[in-house]
Amino acid sequence: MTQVIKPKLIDENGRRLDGRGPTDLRPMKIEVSVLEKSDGSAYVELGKTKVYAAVYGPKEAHPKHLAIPDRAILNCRYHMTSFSTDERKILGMTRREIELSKVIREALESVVFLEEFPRSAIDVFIEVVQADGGTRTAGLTAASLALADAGIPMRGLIAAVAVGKVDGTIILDPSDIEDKYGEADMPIGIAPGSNTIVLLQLNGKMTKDEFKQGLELAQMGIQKIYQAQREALRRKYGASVTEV
Amino acid sequence: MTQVIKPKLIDENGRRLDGRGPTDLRPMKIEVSVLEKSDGSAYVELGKTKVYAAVYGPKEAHPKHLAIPDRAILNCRYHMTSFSTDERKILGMTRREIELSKVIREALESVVFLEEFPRSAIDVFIEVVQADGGTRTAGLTAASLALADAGIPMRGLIAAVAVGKVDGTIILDPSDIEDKYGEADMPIGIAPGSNTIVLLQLNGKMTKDEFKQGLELAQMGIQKIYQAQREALRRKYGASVTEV
Amino acid sequence: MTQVIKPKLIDENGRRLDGRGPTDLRPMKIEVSVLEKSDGSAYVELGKTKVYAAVYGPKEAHPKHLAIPDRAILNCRYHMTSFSTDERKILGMTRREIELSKVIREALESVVFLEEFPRSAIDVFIEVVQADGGTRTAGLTAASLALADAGIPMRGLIAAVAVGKVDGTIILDPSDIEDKYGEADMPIGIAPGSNTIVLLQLNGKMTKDEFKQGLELAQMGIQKIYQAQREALRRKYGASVTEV
Amino acid sequence: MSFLPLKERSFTVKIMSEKIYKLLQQGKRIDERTPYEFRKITMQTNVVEKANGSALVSVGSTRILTGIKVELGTPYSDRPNEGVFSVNAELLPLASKSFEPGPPDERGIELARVVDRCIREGKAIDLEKLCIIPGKLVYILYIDIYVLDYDGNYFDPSVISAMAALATCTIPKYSATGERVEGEYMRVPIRDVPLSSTIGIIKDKLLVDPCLVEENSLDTSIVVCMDSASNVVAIQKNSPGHIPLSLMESIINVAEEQISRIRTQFKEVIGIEKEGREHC
Amino acid sequence: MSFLPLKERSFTVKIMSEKIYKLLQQGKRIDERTPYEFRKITMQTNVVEKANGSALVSVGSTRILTGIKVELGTPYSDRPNEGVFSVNAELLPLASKSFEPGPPDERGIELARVVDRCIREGKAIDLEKLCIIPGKLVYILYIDIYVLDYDGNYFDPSVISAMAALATCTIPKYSATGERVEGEYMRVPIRDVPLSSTIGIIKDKLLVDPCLVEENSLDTSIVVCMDSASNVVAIQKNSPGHIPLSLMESIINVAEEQISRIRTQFKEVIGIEKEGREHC
Amino acid sequence: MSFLPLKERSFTVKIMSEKIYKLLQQGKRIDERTPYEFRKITMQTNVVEKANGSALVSVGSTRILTGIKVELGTPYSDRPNEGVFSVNAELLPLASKSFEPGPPDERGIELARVVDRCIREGKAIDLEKLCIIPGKLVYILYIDIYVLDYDGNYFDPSVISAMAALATCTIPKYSATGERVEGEYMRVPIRDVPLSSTIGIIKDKLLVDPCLVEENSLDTSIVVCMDSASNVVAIQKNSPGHIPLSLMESIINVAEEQISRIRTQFKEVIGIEKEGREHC
Repeated sequence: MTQVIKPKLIDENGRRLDGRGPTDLRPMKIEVSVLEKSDGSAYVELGKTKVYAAVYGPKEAHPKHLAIPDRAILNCRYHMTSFSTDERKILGMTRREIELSKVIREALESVVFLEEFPRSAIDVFIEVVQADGGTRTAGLTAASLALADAGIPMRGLIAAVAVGKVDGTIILDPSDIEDKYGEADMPIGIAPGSNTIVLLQLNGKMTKDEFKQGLELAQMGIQKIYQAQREALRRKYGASVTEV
Repeated sequence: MTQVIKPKLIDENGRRLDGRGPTDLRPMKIEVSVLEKSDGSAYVELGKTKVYAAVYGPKEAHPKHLAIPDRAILNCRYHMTSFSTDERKILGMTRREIELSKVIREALESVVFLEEFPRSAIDVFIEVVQADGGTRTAGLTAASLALADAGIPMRGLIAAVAVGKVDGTIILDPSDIEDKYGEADMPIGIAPGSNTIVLLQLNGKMTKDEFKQGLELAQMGIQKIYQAQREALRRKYGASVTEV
Repeated sequence: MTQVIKPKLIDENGRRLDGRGPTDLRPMKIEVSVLEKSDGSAYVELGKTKVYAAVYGPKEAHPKHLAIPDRAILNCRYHMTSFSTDERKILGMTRREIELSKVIREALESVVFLEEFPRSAIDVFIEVVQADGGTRTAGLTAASLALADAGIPMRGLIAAVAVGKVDGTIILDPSDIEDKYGEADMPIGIAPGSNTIVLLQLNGKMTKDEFKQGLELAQMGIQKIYQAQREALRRKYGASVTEV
Repeated sequence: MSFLPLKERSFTVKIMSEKIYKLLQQGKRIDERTPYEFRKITMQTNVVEKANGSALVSVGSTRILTGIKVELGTPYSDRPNEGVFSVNAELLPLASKSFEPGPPDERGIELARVVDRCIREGKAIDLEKLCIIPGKLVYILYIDIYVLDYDGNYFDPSVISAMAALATCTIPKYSATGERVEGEYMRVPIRDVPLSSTIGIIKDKLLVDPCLVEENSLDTSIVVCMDSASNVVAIQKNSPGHIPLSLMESIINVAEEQISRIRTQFKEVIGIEKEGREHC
Repeated sequence: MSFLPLKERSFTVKIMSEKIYKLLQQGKRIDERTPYEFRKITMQTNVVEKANGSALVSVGSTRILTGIKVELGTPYSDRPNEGVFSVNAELLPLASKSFEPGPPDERGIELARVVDRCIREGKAIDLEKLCIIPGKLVYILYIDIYVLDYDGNYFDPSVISAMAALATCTIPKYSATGERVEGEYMRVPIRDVPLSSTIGIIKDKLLVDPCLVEENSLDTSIVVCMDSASNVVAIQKNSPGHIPLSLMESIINVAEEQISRIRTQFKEVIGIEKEGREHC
Repeated sequence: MSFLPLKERSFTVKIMSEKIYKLLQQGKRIDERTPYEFRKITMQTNVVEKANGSALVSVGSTRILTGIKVELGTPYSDRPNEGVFSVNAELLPLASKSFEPGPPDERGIELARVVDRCIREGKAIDLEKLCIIPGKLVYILYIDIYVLDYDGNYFDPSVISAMAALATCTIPKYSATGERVEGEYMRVPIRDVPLSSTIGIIKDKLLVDPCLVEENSLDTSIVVCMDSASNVVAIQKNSPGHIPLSLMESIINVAEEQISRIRTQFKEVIGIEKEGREHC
């Protein structure tokens, strides 16, 4: 039973614990069509954060009384494996997973043309294999790719990333330890095509100026992720996807 | 870990801990139409016991396979807030709340003209905000008013109260402490219009004579509650409700 | 906290703890039509193992979206009373009970003419009143009789028994203590009419030869149980059932 | 949320109700009984050897199995000198097409809680004798009731089977220092045998021990529990409908008479030892 | 699995959305308010005597009851010197036909977690003062929020009622050795009063405190929580739809202004004692 | 309640079954394999750094991820000198349209329990070496299996991945007095590598490692687990249907041959250290 000492998160040279500068993303790996049996799927790795997403549908809503006459329902489950975190996660859905499933689903609803599939259902499943910060944003990034991979019509992709505040500095893409000991964590999902926010949460303390600065830094990171998403689609589908 | 000592519940002057005589009700406050969004609602306060009831319906039964061809189903939930009791109540429905939901629902079914609404559902929700004895009877009293407030046709109101036996005396409207340390608690719901019992439970030991005496005392208390119910309806709806 | 010492399960005369030889069944009692309200029922006792089975159906599948157009669904619940085991069993279904419900259901599906009852459901309920080894096989034996008692058309009865390996010897019909301290337990369900296996599990270590030997011993035991099943039906229904 | 059970008071039910009422007016029942006559009651004890106590009780075709498992544990903090018991009831789906698999629904919970109150308020068990070390170690009795076959009236046979299982329950003996007295056992200290009688009501007529067809056609029904001194120890109006206030006195008297008869049979069959049992 | 709520963006909703937008262009609302005007807020405290703290807060017809129960327990192992609090929220089925009985769904969970973050990140409570014996014994505050009547915007009144219940919460005093100081009570040590403002968005227009009809017709909405120094301490975009990046600065400014007004009323009505409260 | 899965043995399934049978008669399969030929097996270990052990195993397109978390706890009272392990399996809804979100259904529970029996009865782990202080402190291994992509036969790759994760699992070292030996780690003491082979049956023909199309068209199937000495350590007939008694000997022999081949690959890829591993 000892009070945990907060480590120094940014050194005298402005380097973070893993060597990154404040505005650096972690190494990224993005792939689509990684799971054979789903209608669409994607894998996103950001440092040690590893996330799968799979999409099933559009299909008949089931049970039928859940169907909506003039559009599809979109279901979303954000889930973590029991061994994805430092402490073993309990089996079953935690309150945190239920909340994140909601905000991710609402972000996806913002871009999917649900009205094209009345009385249907589209299921999105996100599985966090390893959690080292930024799992909801990696999950949202992967889910939007999985929807594209499933051929579901969308206004555009969503790219997402978190920004944080650690040791007084606004940083891009905080890792788990930066999130834990930092002053703020702000996950942001953006539809780059329309320059609009589709997911936004903040947990921590920021001045209004820091908030503004964080929002700008996120946009920068999101542009890079968006490029990587498009490249992943291009690797799979060729040049035809540039307009997504 | 100490054995709790039973307090003296009736003093040498025949007064109870809160100053009441054996046949006194606690101060009562009854109001209807207290919640805006429900179809009907009521609030009942009996001393520190505070209870809301709300009614939704008649409406389509959902899911449909629960519908009954020749009448409405009546659903009822008696629920307590976590802070309504001395010890914090666990979240979710306890076995006690499930049992009381059943007996209250059955009492209400006795007076509602369910056959007028085939294939429909009527939902009754009772929320105990503070529990100081007599919550099921206050809840039933409130629920019958909420049904009337929702304009649902009934054979008549239900008024309910508990009687108890403490220190050998039959008393009206026991408080929590009288229930806890007393010898018996008997909640009774009566449809005053037809002079019939619609709810009856007994928990404790009474001779046959005491039981008879208790039943008579309950009827006296119920007449007073019934008058207060009618006044509450009159305050809201004017003289037209006298025939309820 | 003491390490439990394994008792000697077979003595120098080849006798088991309860006096049986390795290839002996325990005393058996089999009855049909033992529960009045079900469509078919049976009771099987094998030593201290006591099991009821009841069948409801064929009836409309409920809820309807579970119905299958071209055959009946068969539901099965294997359940134990809380006091059936040495340690009190928790209320509700354990993982073990869920698994056994599945393998028993699959065995029954193998012999019931499900396609004769499209869109219907047949419910099989097995209740273990006392568990002293061999409850799943006794339950399957009883369930197949309850189906016959309910007049549900089948390719034939199922008779089931376990074999075990204790102190290096292959034995028939292990009791609880033989199962607990033995080297292997192998429950087997056979449709004697077609000489096929419909249930087979093994838990423990056997050489290939021992496995073969166990399978043969099981067949011998199953013939006896099958005769007892036919007699039970004959006692109830007379000679007409010999062709089951 | 308490849902209305899917019992439809359809046209046929009303006809049956009318028929039962007419028979009652002539002092008859649909199954040849008189209004105040129970179906045949049988009681078997020690039917499950792995339980500390058990009883299989039938009232007509309704059959109830109760088993008791005894464990050691700590007492409630406000009752440091008393053992603990807990009652659970399951309406097994084997017993009726109206019982669903799954955790107890409101009917199972009601049954368990009424039996619990009957035992508790009827002072059936001398709980202080189930205390080993005050505040630290007591016996915990898990009384689990299973409805095996259901042809109406599961309350009365459940109370009987719970009491029969208790009266024949054997528990390992522990010394006042909390050590097992090897090889010694004791009985559950029974102080009284509270019992119940379920009364059905159609209009102004009463009947006891309704069978399933009757149960579905009653106006309403009520369970009355009494101890051996004919004190009322628990009551539960257990179905929708009205009871005219004018009938209550008859209801109590009819219940008293029935319970007294059942108690006589209970004494004969279960053969309670006198020691430590004051009333029965 | 997070299911889409059954809110159908039907034709009529689109017409209402258009209507609200046109009114906003004229600086008006459907209920006579201006875009940046809350409905009437009322705050009552100590409404449930059996709770250590309680508050009933209404914003228009939306009514929230929060109660706090205080228990003793052990601290988290990585925070041995701090008391613990936990927030739960239930959208009672009394409050709206869109709320179902049962355990909290995703909306209730979201509400509880956003209020929790607002209190936690807004440093509302001096948790170290809720430690009795480091590593061993601390106060645990159960903050339970019930939505009693729901006419839109349950976030802002929930935050107010949680803070009002906290600010008036009374807890039994314990000495540093863990013994009850008989008869003495203390207040929950409040450090700040973080508050929230929910902003609705239609196209390029904002409105605050949406009523239910507005809530169902918005493009999207966002909850902004700030402490008394106007730091942003929690944000939750809480419904589907897009927020143009260009609107974010206005959103923060509008929220700041609203929260400042609510704080003024909070100070007047709740009357927080100054001692140990630095910002409010 | 065990519900029949909604697999309809429709007309098209019967046609496919006939087709597969005809191919088997010619020694062929629908995916170009021979009857006794597994799909390509790949094994990757240490894929999740936050787990103590992990393995991603694919058999064709079927992909299984197993992770192991090690905690400290108390042993079972009847096994005071042994560490503890527990197996859980989830059929993730990502993996197949036939898998639902929610707690494991009967298929997930069956998978977990069969893998558990295979490890336990195959004496895969030297549990006594996972005891730190007898009766007091032992290692607890949570072996959690996730089906990521499901193209038939989840049993065999699950067993492989559980064994691969175990064989590469690293656990913090504790002294016999229960203190952490700072910076030191040990391997899970593997005694044997039990493996499984799932055999499909159509009429009188067998096939191994059914893909999904085959699985849906089989008469029935059976999982056979063997240790390195070719003892049968677990069997599970895992679907409805009949196995002619006359086929059982072939089934065991085919399983033995398959398992032996998988074991060879397991040794090559996972590279088990010899120390403390007697059979593999």
